[in-house]
Amino acid sequence: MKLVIAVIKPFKLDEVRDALVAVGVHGMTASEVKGYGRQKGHTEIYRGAEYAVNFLPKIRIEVAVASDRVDKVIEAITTAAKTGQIGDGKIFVVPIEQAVRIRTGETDVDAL
Amino acid sequence: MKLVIAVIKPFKLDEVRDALVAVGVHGMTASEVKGYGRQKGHTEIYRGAEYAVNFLPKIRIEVAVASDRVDKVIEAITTAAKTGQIGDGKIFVVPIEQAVRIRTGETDVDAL
Amino acid sequence: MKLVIAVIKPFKLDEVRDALVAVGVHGMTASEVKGYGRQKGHTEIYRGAEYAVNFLPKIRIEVAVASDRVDKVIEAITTAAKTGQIGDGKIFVVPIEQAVRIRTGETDVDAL
Amino acid sequence: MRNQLGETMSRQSTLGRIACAVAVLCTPTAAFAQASKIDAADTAWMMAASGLVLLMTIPGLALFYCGMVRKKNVLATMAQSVVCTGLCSILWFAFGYSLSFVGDGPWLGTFAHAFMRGTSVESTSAFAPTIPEVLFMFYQMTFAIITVALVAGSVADRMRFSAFFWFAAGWLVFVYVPIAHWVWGGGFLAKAGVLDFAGGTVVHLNAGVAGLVAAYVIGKRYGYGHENFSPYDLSMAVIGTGLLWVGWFGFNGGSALSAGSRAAFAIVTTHLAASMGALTWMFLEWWTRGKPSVLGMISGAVAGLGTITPASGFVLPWHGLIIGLIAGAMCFWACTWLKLRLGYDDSLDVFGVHGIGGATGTLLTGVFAVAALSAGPDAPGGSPGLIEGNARQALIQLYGIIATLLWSGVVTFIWLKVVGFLVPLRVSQQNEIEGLDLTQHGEALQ
Amino acid sequence: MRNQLGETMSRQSTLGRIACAVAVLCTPTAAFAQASKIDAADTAWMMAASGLVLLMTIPGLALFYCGMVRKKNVLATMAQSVVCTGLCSILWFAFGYSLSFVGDGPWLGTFAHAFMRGTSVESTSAFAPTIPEVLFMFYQMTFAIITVALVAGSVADRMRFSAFFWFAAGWLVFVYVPIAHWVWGGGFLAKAGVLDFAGGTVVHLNAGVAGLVAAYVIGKRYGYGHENFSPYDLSMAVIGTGLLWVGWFGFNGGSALSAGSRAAFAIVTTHLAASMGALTWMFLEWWTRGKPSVLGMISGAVAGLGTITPASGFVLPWHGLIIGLIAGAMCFWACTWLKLRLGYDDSLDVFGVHGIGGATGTLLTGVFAVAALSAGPDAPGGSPGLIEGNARQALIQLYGIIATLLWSGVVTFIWLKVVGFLVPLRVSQQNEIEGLDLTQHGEALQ
Amino acid sequence: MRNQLGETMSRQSTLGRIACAVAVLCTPTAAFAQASKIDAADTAWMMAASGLVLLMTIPGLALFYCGMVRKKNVLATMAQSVVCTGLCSILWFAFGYSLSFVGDGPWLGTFAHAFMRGTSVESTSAFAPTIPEVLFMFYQMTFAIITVALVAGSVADRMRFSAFFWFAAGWLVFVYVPIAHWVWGGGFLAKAGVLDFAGGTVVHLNAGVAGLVAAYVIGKRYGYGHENFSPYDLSMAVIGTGLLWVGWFGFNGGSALSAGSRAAFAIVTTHLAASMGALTWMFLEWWTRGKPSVLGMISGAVAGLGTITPASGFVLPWHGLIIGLIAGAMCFWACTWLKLRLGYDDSLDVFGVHGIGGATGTLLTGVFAVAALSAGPDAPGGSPGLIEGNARQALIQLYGIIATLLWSGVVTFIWLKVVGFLVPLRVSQQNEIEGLDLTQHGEALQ
Ligand SMILES: Nc1ncnc2c1ncn2[C@@H]1O[C@H](COP(=O)(O)OP(=O)(O)O)[C@@H](O)[C@H]1O
Ligand SMILES: Nc1ncnc2c1ncn2[C@@H]1O[C@H](COP(=O)(O)OP(=O)(O)O)[C@@H](O)[C@H]1O
Ligand SMILES: Nc1ncnc2c1ncn2[C@@H]1O[C@H](COP(=O)(O)OP(=O)(O)O)[C@@H](O)[C@H]1O
Repeated sequence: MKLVIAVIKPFKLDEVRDALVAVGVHGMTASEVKGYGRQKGHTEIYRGAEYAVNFLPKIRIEVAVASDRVDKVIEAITTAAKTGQIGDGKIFVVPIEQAVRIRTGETDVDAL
Repeated sequence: MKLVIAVIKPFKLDEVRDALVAVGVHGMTASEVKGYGRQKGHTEIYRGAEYAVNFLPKIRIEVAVASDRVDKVIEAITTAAKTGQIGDGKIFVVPIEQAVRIRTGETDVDAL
Repeated sequence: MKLVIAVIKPFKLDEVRDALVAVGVHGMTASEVKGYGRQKGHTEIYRGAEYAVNFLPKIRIEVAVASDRVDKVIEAITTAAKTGQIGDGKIFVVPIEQAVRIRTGETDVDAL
Repeated sequence: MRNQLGETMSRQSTLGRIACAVAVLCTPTAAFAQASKIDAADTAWMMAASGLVLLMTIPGLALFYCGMVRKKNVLATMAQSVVCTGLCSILWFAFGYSLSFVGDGPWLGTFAHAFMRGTSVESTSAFAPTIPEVLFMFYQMTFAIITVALVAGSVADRMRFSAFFWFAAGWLVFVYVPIAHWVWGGGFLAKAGVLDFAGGTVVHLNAGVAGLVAAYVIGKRYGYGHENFSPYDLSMAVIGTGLLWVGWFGFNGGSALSAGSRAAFAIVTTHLAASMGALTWMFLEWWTRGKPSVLGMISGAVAGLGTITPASGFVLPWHGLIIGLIAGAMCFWACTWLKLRLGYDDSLDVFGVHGIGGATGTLLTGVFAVAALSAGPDAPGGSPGLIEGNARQALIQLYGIIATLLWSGVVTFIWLKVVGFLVPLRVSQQNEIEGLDLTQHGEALQ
Repeated sequence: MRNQLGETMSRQSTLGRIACAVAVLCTPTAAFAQASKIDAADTAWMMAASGLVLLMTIPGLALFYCGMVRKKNVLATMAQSVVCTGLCSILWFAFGYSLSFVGDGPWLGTFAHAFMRGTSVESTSAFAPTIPEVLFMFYQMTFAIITVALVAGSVADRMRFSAFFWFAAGWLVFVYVPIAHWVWGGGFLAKAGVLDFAGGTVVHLNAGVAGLVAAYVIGKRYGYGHENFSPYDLSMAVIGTGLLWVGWFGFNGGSALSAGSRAAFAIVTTHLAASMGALTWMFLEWWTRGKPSVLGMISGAVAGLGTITPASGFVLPWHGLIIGLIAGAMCFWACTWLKLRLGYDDSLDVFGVHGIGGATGTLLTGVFAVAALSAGPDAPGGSPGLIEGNARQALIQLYGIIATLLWSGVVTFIWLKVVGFLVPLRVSQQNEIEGLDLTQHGEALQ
Repeated sequence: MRNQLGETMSRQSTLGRIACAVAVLCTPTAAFAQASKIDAADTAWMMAASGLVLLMTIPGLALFYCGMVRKKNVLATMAQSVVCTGLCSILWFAFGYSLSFVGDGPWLGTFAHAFMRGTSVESTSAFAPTIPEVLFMFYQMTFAIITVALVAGSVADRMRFSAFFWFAAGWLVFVYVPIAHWVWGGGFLAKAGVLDFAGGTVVHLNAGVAGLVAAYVIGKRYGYGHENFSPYDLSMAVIGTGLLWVGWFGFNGGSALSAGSRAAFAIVTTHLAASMGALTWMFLEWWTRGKPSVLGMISGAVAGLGTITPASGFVLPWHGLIIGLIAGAMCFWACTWLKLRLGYDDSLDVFGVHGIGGATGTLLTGVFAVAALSAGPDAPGGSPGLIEGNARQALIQLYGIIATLLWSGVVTFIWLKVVGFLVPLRVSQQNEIEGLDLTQHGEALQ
């Protein structure tokens, strides 16, 4: 099993979720994060003070999937989250050694 | 060492923490996340508009533990976080290759 | 490639970012988390009720880097985030098997 | 002529009666042309005062309360204040006012002015001879609204909205209206000489006792005692306090029902009590808990405001300082010690602040009352208190407190049982955990 | 003497004219010493009322509106109310007031009192003979401000700030000013006998229609229909509603322009309509959607307030209940059914609440008007409505509605096109996604 | 008789004295029965005005300020406004009022009316002959409160609460009270002819200078200059501005101390200055920074309000536009350029907005003053300004500015040193990083 971690633009969340559901992934965990990268931020001005904001709002999605479905998932996310502009985000794949569904105690792929 | 990632129902956080402390885990990192899965969400109505909300509030806990204590930790979390109803959440275990305590520079298990 | 996960004190974020940029890391993802550990929390009093708050605000940083640069990155974070007081935080290193830049589809190190 | 009308109408439907209101109202064709004993200055002040008192409930109390609950219940808490405003206004206009302030039976008034029938643009009430009766009715309406809204604080976080709706309607009619008549409408407590300038018994003690009973009947919140219930956003509570504080000038100052020295004195006395209450609570907390909290300061201010209410028009400004001091101490003790001992879960301390404060203030009115302030053409002697040698007044006040306490406690209990029989008073534990905003109203703060 | 002045000045620059204002003002050296027909009580009430109406816009409407948008647009929404206040105040003082209320041409007033020139501390307006004219000008100013600010709600979340600025300026001058003159300034609708006590046509219908047109011209928000647009923080909308509600007492009660029974009646009637509107919307939503939302309650309250506005000084308190009921039902229907059918994206339902409410209320004024309330020395007969047998009044009201609807609709459309020609009305899609706070104002909520 | 009393009491304890207040108060048994020169309309207006001014501090200023700090300091910032209200009210009632407004020494008043002793329900002050003296005392109290609360803005985010408490108490007594007496209480500046209608010197310049000194003494916030200090929630600051704006009508309009044309003129002039100030700052920011921020608009509005304050009752409405323009420009320059040059860290720009604004306005009062507005039975000539040919007035104003600046600056500095000797003025760096809410008050926003 793998944990697919994707950082995307916030307004793309719904599309990505739909894309994942479309490829048979029925669970995911999302969180609001701030991203720093090539995409340049903006400056905010408050009276005399100017602040450069380089951390931009992003959404981080975590999806646990069976190893053989990783590519399908990556592709789904990529197509759904892509705008072609800087800041679209990244996908990282990390190995999962164990998975458990708390409610039933089921493990591994059954847990998803 | 392993990183145990658990997604649980928000109101279970305190119980889970106590359970972890009980099995000798004295550190953890928690964050507010939104979860999508079998558990069905709700609809919110604002005048003419109805929105189906499928991402439900969850808490994500990260616990780094020595490999040999993973099972104890998983069990502790499972028992504490379980309500038996859909949406109790998941536990994923990911390998940690290195760990460092910033304050002291201690590494690996000593860092926890 | 590795995913370096660091939990630091919130007011250290800017310094850590600068340190990372200094060692040539040009991207990272940060999120607000609550940390439980040795660092003791505080009590809040609301009329008759007293609540002990043990989860303290921290910032969690995720940095994906090429394997050979992990040590440089760890060192950069450690020096920047260190105050010497309890609660400075931790660094965990997790393996990344795949990385993709959504915008271009570039993979692995090119994706960073 | 009003009597005639009464007879001719007794055989008609309510709507018919309403129609008559028009009739009556129209008889003086060019109403505004006629000379009128209505005073423009008093009317100007009472319109402003009425606005101020409504401001106390929406948004004042709504903010004060919702700032102290958890995020998931913020909107539901506000909903209680909003629905009280809508519901109580209609019931008060329909018959609440008439039953409270029209007719001088010892227990209850009459339906004579239901829907303001039988009144014209010229009409005034004997209780406020220099302003239009409709304005007096409205001013009193704002008191009825906030009293019911106050009670809501004790059952916040767990009461079912539908149950609260029914509770509010009946409580206004069966608890508030009678007590308002007893004390202010010429009922037996008024005749007994109970002094309550702006609502120590009718409003605060009444709401506090009802809150206590409701807290017991509905039970503790899930997780009470071990879970962390810290307020979502106290800054809202502070804003609410500011609006309550300023609004209270309309509440106590307006109770003079005219724009003169007595209103001014009441406002100043009220303000000083609030100030002293805030500092007292702050210092007590600082001293006993090590830190002066903002919640403590505003709780003390509200304690001072509630406590001075019955006294505001009978005592001198500097008495406000003393009463504010006592208020801060008593309510601090009630919320931080008594509450824990008795072990009830009055979510927002309606009893600890308003119940204790209302009773204390009503009693102290009998102690500090200065005859000169209440002296007037119709009562040349005025109402002296214990310090001026009239010990009896203190006992009379006690009498008023006990009567209010009993009626409010017993009838609130009965009515809650009745409502609970029709619809569960409390939401399911599942819903309580999810939060009332989502489960009761289908909306939430983002 | 004012005429003389008029002549002597006609050949001078505006600034010169302003200077003259001083001259005129100074002629009576010891102004305040002289006897004056200005009534202190009426002045006291109208100053308070003016404050209350401004409170409706800042912070009332700013809160009501910003509580319903998404987090990224909260400040931008508030900015619209703030800039309207600054901008419209200056334009109104400069010439808006004079064009609306000075000179009795059928279509428009004159520049006679531009910058209040030709007025002294003694001056009063024929429309408000017992208060200083400058105060009447100011009171009317607060109406102009809120009307323009109301329109902003329909284009929230997407209109470019610079475009809104120009839109607001022109809309005030070309749409609001003429209609205000027609209905209140002695224009053709006034002469035709249209009854509009506090702004059913001038304020609410006018803003509602303009909002509808603007929504069509500017188009739907990006993501409308499929994306989740849930409000960021409805508690702000509730606070705003409380301030609007109380402020409305100044809006409708102040429209009596004096501190007497009529003001008091207007306030009570207004309050009852709001209460009934809130409960009506709440029950309809409860019944049709299963849950009574707080947003529903406050929407109903505002619907009731907007709808009773034109009637408040002409009908009886209990009529307020009926009108509030109709208001709640009509606006609920407009916002939850009509809107979806017509498929326009009026972000904050300016049309559904104020447009529909204003029209409904204006019509009902012609139905329920009670002559006795409007009877006075100068109009002994008063203004009866359909129920009192004067069916014609209903038609006259309809006439007023149609005239307002046409002018507001057409001129708003034209002016939007003109502005759109100078600067894009809408922000780029990129900016719309990022949010207006950051892209238009360079700041954001943390 | 008051003198007699004075003598007989000079040998008694304060409490004894207080007791006497009652005595004195009670002599006229049926107080309200007697004829009184107190005017109901003026009283109605001044009660409303007092409420409006208190509303400016709680919640107005509390919101305006807390909306500009970081999340961790929101409650602590509000706490400063709340504690100022409680503390200053008591001190003002105890002796502050008497020292400021009773007795006409050049430097300070007397203790004659400490705790309002020696006054009755009939009493009026020579400064406000048509309202109860207790109301005049209260109205002035609300000015004292907000002035002290204003100063807090400059040391927000770092001053220790206990230190602030002591600072506030002493500052009120040693700085505010004397200056209030000099300018308003018949002191040497009043005798010199300084014109300050509602507080250009006493309130704004005074608070601004004290804020500047405090900012220097306490030092910059940790991280100032490189860390991101963006405001947590500017929407709160906008709400606060709305309440300040409306409340200012009570502040400036109420300073006429009666309900007539002068109050109305002051309100309109004030409103126009605020409007123009808001637009001016907005355009300057738009032009120099590329975006018009909401913070800029509200800063400009407050700048306009503070600057017009001393002039509001002496100049014409259209002067308000000019003064508002100058105010917006001056304060924008002070906050965005001067501040950076001088390099002090005045957290919320108390000096940049109120200090600069107060001085500018006081000076401009001497320029634009129109004699006709201040002319009255006792001063038939009125007070002309430079434009009306009285250049001397401008110099007198300058004199008032310098006197205020010196006393406020020097005494504030000394008093801060004294307080700093008793308790550290500043929290530990550790606590500053954690936030004042938690470390000073033991509570926090969730
Ligand atoms: N090395 C990295 N480690 C972790 N997250 C990263 C890294 N680089 C970029 N990110 C995340 O991806 C987001 C987008 O990256 P950015 O360089 O701005 O644009 P792009 O994805 O087009 O290359 C960033 O905001 C950040 O959240
Ligand atoms: N494949 C997945 N990857 C990551 N997180 C998941 C996955 N499936 C479920 N989750 C998380 O677990 C939570 C609970 O899952 P759900 O299917 O709703 O109930 P249950 O845990 O009883 O199966 C979800 O809200 C989501 O946060
Ligand atoms: N075992 C762990 N797993 C995950 N996170 C941890 C663990 N232990 C500590 N942390 C994180 O590190 C933070 C600092 O740890 P703490 O023990 O308080 O101080 P120190 O870092 O000096 O040892 C904690 O607040 C928590 O967020």
